[in-house]
Amino acid sequence: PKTDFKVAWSIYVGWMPWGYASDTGIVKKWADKYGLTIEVTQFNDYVESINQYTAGSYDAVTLTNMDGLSIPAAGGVDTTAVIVGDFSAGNDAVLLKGPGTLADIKGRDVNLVEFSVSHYLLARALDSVGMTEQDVKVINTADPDMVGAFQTPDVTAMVTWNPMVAEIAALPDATKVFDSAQIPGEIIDLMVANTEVLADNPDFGKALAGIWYETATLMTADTPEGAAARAAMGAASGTDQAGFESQMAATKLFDKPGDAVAFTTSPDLPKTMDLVRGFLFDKGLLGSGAPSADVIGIEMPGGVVLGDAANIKLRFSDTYMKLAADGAL
Amino acid sequence: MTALSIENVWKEYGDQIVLENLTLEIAPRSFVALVGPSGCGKTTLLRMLLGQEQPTRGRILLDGTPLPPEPGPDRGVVYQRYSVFPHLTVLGNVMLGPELQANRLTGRSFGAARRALADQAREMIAAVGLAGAEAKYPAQLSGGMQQRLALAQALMMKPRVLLLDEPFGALDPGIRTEIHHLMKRLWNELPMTVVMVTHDLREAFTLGTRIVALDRTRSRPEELLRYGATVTKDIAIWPPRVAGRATLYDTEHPQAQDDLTAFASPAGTTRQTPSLI
Amino acid sequence: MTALSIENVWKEYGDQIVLENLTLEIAPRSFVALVGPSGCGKTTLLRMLLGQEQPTRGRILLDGTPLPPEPGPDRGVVYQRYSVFPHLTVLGNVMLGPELQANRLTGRSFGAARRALADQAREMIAAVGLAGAEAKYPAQLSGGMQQRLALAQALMMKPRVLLLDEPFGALDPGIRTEIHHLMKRLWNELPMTVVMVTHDLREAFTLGTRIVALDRTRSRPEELLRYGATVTKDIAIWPPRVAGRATLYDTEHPQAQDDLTAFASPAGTTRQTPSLI
Amino acid sequence: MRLINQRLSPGAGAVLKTLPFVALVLAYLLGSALRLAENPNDKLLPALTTLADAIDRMAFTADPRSGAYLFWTDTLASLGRLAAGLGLATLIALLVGMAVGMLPVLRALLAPFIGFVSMVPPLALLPVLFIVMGLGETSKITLIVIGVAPIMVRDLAQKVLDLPREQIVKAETLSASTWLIGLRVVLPQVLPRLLTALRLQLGPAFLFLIAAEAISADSGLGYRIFLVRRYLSMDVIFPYVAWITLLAALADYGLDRLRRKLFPWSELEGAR
Amino acid sequence: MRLINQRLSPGAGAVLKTLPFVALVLAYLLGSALRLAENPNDKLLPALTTLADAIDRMAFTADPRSGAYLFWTDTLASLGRLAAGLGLATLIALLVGMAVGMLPVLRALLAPFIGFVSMVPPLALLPVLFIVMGLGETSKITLIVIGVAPIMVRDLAQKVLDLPREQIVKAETLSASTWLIGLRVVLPQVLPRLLTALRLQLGPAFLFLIAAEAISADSGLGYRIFLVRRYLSMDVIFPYVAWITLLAALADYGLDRLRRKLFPWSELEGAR
Ligand SMILES: Nc1ncnc2c1ncn2[C@@H]1O[C@H](COP(=O)(O)OP(=O)(O)OP(=O)(O)O)[C@@H](O)[C@H]1O
Ligand SMILES: Nc1ncnc2c1ncn2[C@@H]1O[C@H](COP(=O)(O)OP(=O)(O)OP(=O)(O)O)[C@@H](O)[C@H]1O
Ligand SMILES: [Mg+2]
Ligand SMILES: [Mg+2]
Repeated sequence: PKTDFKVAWSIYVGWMPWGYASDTGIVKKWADKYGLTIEVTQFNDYVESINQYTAGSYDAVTLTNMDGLSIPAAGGVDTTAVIVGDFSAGNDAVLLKGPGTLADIKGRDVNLVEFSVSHYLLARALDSVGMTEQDVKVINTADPDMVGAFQTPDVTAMVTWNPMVAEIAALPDATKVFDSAQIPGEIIDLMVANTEVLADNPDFGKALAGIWYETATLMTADTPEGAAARAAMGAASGTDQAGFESQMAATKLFDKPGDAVAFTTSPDLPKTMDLVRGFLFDKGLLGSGAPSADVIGIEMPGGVVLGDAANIKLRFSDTYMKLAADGAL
Repeated sequence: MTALSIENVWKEYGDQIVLENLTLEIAPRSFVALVGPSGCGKTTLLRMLLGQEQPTRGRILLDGTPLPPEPGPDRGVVYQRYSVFPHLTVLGNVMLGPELQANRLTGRSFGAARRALADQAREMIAAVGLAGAEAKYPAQLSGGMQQRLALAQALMMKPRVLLLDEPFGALDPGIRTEIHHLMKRLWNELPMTVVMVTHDLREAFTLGTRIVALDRTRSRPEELLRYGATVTKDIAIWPPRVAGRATLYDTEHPQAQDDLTAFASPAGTTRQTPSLI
Repeated sequence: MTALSIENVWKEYGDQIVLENLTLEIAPRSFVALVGPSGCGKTTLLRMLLGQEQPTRGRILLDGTPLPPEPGPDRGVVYQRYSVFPHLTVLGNVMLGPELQANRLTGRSFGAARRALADQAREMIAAVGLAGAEAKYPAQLSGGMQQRLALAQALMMKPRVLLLDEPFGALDPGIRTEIHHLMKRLWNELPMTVVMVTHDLREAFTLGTRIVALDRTRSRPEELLRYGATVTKDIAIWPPRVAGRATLYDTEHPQAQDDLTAFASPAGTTRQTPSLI
Repeated sequence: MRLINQRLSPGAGAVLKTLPFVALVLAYLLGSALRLAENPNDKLLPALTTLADAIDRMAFTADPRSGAYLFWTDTLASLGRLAAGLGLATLIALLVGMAVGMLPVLRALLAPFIGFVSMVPPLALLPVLFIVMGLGETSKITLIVIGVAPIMVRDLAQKVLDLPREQIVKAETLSASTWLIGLRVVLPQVLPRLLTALRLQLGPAFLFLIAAEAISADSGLGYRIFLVRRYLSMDVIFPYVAWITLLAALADYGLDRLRRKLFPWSELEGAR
Repeated sequence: MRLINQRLSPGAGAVLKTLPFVALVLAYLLGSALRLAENPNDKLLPALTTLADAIDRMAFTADPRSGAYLFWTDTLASLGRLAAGLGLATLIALLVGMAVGMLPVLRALLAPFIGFVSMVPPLALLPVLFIVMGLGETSKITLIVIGVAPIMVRDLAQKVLDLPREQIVKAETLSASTWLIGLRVVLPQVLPRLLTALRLQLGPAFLFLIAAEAISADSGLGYRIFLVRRYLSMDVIFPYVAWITLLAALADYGLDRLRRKLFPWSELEGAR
């Protein structure tokens, strides 16, 4: 069978462990253990990493629950979430220029990466104050330029994620009016793999889980090694240890497999995914001809299925996290 | 009436001395043919007469007044190439000078002024034998026609001095003979002094009233840089040719002559056998 | 010994008939001077002799065999311009032909073969009077030197036919005279037939053994397209000039002649007064 | 006969010409069929019908959200930016290029600086550009101008310098002032080159346009491509890319025709 | 005296030349001081000391994580890609350009297609490219090649076509075959132009390099710029941009010197 696997990851606080694990030999250690080779590739451009995965160039990729549904799943690639790594608890935020509250966003231009989790966050934020997207105007803006963009006069409202949120919040006239801590557990960062590949090679899933939990444990440890790991990840993401730790603070990282299993099997997950697919359907991102949000089936552990059970393309699996929790890797 | 005095002129480019202590008096209405080996400084001298270059030492006077330091409408020029503007038609080229002179802002004439000028230009075009080609662009003309055009363009300004730098060097012999006749006629008819550089002795003798040869007096390689050229021969044509008066040898309707005969009998003979080149 | 037969040749470009029913027998060792007005098809005829163009009708024979349909080493050519390779030195240009002929893969000779060839090339360079300029690039030579180089380059191939398209048209008269003498000597010494296009009748009479004039027989504008040029005059030089033998008028050491005298006395006279151009 | 001497009949030429295009289309169809056989939802190389659907949806069906025909809105937005950017760059190239080419003082002052500026990678300076210019149309147009103007200026200045010195002197003997030389001798002769320089910069200009629209916009060809790239909608991207290529080719052809029409003398042999 | 006739002393020329650069630096310092006075943490126009710190950190301090000197690692990575991409493009331009320029059959077959391909905006095709080529160095190098090769091929083919037909015929009368004409007549004469074409494509090549590195890389000048752009670390971006500019200018100058040195005849008046 297949023994060579390719994993793509992109620069984001919750995914930095993958790069660190690759640099420090943790990946090789786990791959060797199962007799595999795993090539880990870093992407600067998140969307490109998902596209590559969707097109079949990669066996696994890091992405959010929402993008997992709208890109590979909607593109017909049956995808399984192997690891639920973290969820955003403040990493994504709505920011206004000058003082004010969320309600003041009405009528403004909002700069964000269209169709990204920022867009979703905005929709949830507006919902929370009884507005809809009709009340604002969305302007697509590339994520690396958010910090610069916020300082231009014509930008008055913005939705983005870390590290840009931290940079912008530090500017004198920025106000954070809503963040993902207010919708906990809805923006989830995953390591997903091609379902077929995974079914044929369960060892690949095990190796991924092994890598993740070893690295996550290391980086959350309050030890010199842990500090060194955080410093290294900070440097790799273009900041330093302190900057990286502040990003971690806005992230609920599942360093213990048991927590992740609990999260994945909780009844909140189907609710979240229902909200997400509703949003995507509204935006026409589940396929241009999609008659309803039900066209794509989403499977949760325990046989819970949202949408068309005959067309399941996105699966949340607790198999590998459970193995990790049981120390069976 | 436009005498040129070149007084003790030196020209150096950096270390290289090109012209050395050149003195020359050019009488009004002369037609001076300037000959000399390649690189001896003929073009440089012409450039100084034009005002495009300044002498390193010495001075040049036009009717007793020092030359202005840049080219102007009192001195016309025709080069071997690049003398006409490729983006203007024949008529446009000939009208350009007066148009520029009359309209310092737009450089264009309009209405009646333009029509009057166009008539004048057409006359000049006819005078140089280009009638019928008014609407053509230079690139559509043969080399000989282009040089006629350049002459017409320069003559529209009624320059006091006309400077010619090998104007007919690139032309075929037959065409050259024709244009020599034209040149002679124009010089006879218009009140100007002409200085013409040429490599062609025959041409010099056909057209000039006086032939001035430039050359280096020392020519050992190690001396080339340190010694410039100066006047080595200065020959007046005999019998003297005088502007406006026909000489013994200048026929009235030269176009009728056979080319070969024209070749065989140079129109002017000299008092002194030349062995310049 | 290299006779050329042009038999009932027509050449058309699309609708335009350029040459019309041209027939011409060229004897071995002739020096044919081809004259005629601009655009009458002289270059076109030369191109067909070269094999660069094919006749529309009729055929051209070289010693009784039809010409190959593309240029080859048996027919050399010198154009007015672009005849030498700007990226090769004088020596490199002259060696090129034999080098290509001997090395079909690399196009370069090495070692002893190269040295032998270089010696041969140096002799040829000296023969055309370019000794000392071996290491120069064409752009560093004067026009006359470039044409000598082109001749040397062509002659290295020992062509049976040498085709010249206004080779000396762009040269100054003095330089032209010199190169005429060279040409004459080469033609005398080497076993080749020469066809030369020229605009200059004097040149034609100086060099040719025979002068062929092409022209259109009808020249009303509406006829221009439908009727091509053909041979209108065909003059043998008298007294006959024969390759390898000096004639009455051809001096042996022509370089010593004075330029002006050379101009004044055409080297060949004709039985018939020409009024071709 | 030597290969270099071969001549083709017009018919054979026309056939040869189309071969690579046909091959490209066939390769696409084959690749698409293969991938779709494996995964019917594959998005990388959509089937022709999918492409047609996408074109129909983008160009001939009003967007339900805004009521606009997105394809045409995008095209208009992009062409507007492109026209503004290239127009401005052309104007700058003409004024600065002519001034630098003609006037020794300005040349000494600006030529090295412009050479330096033309080497700066504009994409890397985007953040500064955005903050100085704002996120609106200005910054997109400015990016195009910054990206193409320095090269056009150098090109034009060189063209002015290439004019034979004899022409300038001749104009002076015809009593022209510096201004009149510029107006009647230099300007008309550099205009054809300006159009050619513009043609050469069409490709880079489209590149900068796409880059700028990818960064911040709410319409435009580049915006749409980068937006739908988020879900790998190659069925939209391919038609857009083809359309951009066609627009660029048309502009290229049109500018060349325009030059020939406006400046017939520039076509004549030896006029340059 | 007319402005156009003014002549400058070498001293005045040197002073004028540096003025715009001095002005640029002064403007930067002023802008920086103003912004920092308002907000001492402003990152857009960092003070000189901050820039110096950043340079020291990137170029002269080993990265604690990898022990590498990031600035030099980035430079090496980028230059390697650039060299590979440009080298490949040059080779393609030489082979295809010469073949298309010389052989009528190939010209009929490929010239229109290459013209079409050179109009395709490569950035828009990035996703396909990455999927076909994978993400390693190959795709980055390929982007550079796709971006610059078609234009270089056209340029070279045109240069071949511009060779006087007389030269080709002359070579044939010297017994050259098509192959030998290519080897000894065409090749040496297009090589100088190849170097010039390469120089003209330095700017675009850097552009494509930066764009490719922005998508996937773990080192490189463009990678770094895009990485720190999220933090608006202009203290790193400015030195990197200056460095890229300098590298491009040096390459430009070096290639020109190389051409003069290798092909002295191409410098002689009238040799082109
Ligand atoms: N701008 C210049 N800078 C330096 N040297 C120059 C300059 N112009 C001319 N020279 C030198 O001055 C000398 C004379 O040149 P000039 O062009 O006047 O010769 P010429 O007699 O016109 O030659 P030709 O008959 O070939 O036209 C030459 O050695 C030339 O190299
Ligand atoms: N490749 C071609 N296609 C179409 N017409 C051509 C071609 N080559 C030459 N002609 C035409 O054939 C005619 C003869 O041209 P050719 O060059 O042979 O004249 P020529 O006698 O050499 O003139 P010149 O003395 O000016 O060199 C001209 O009318 C020209 O336009
Ligand atoms: Mg001169
Ligand atoms: Mg001809």
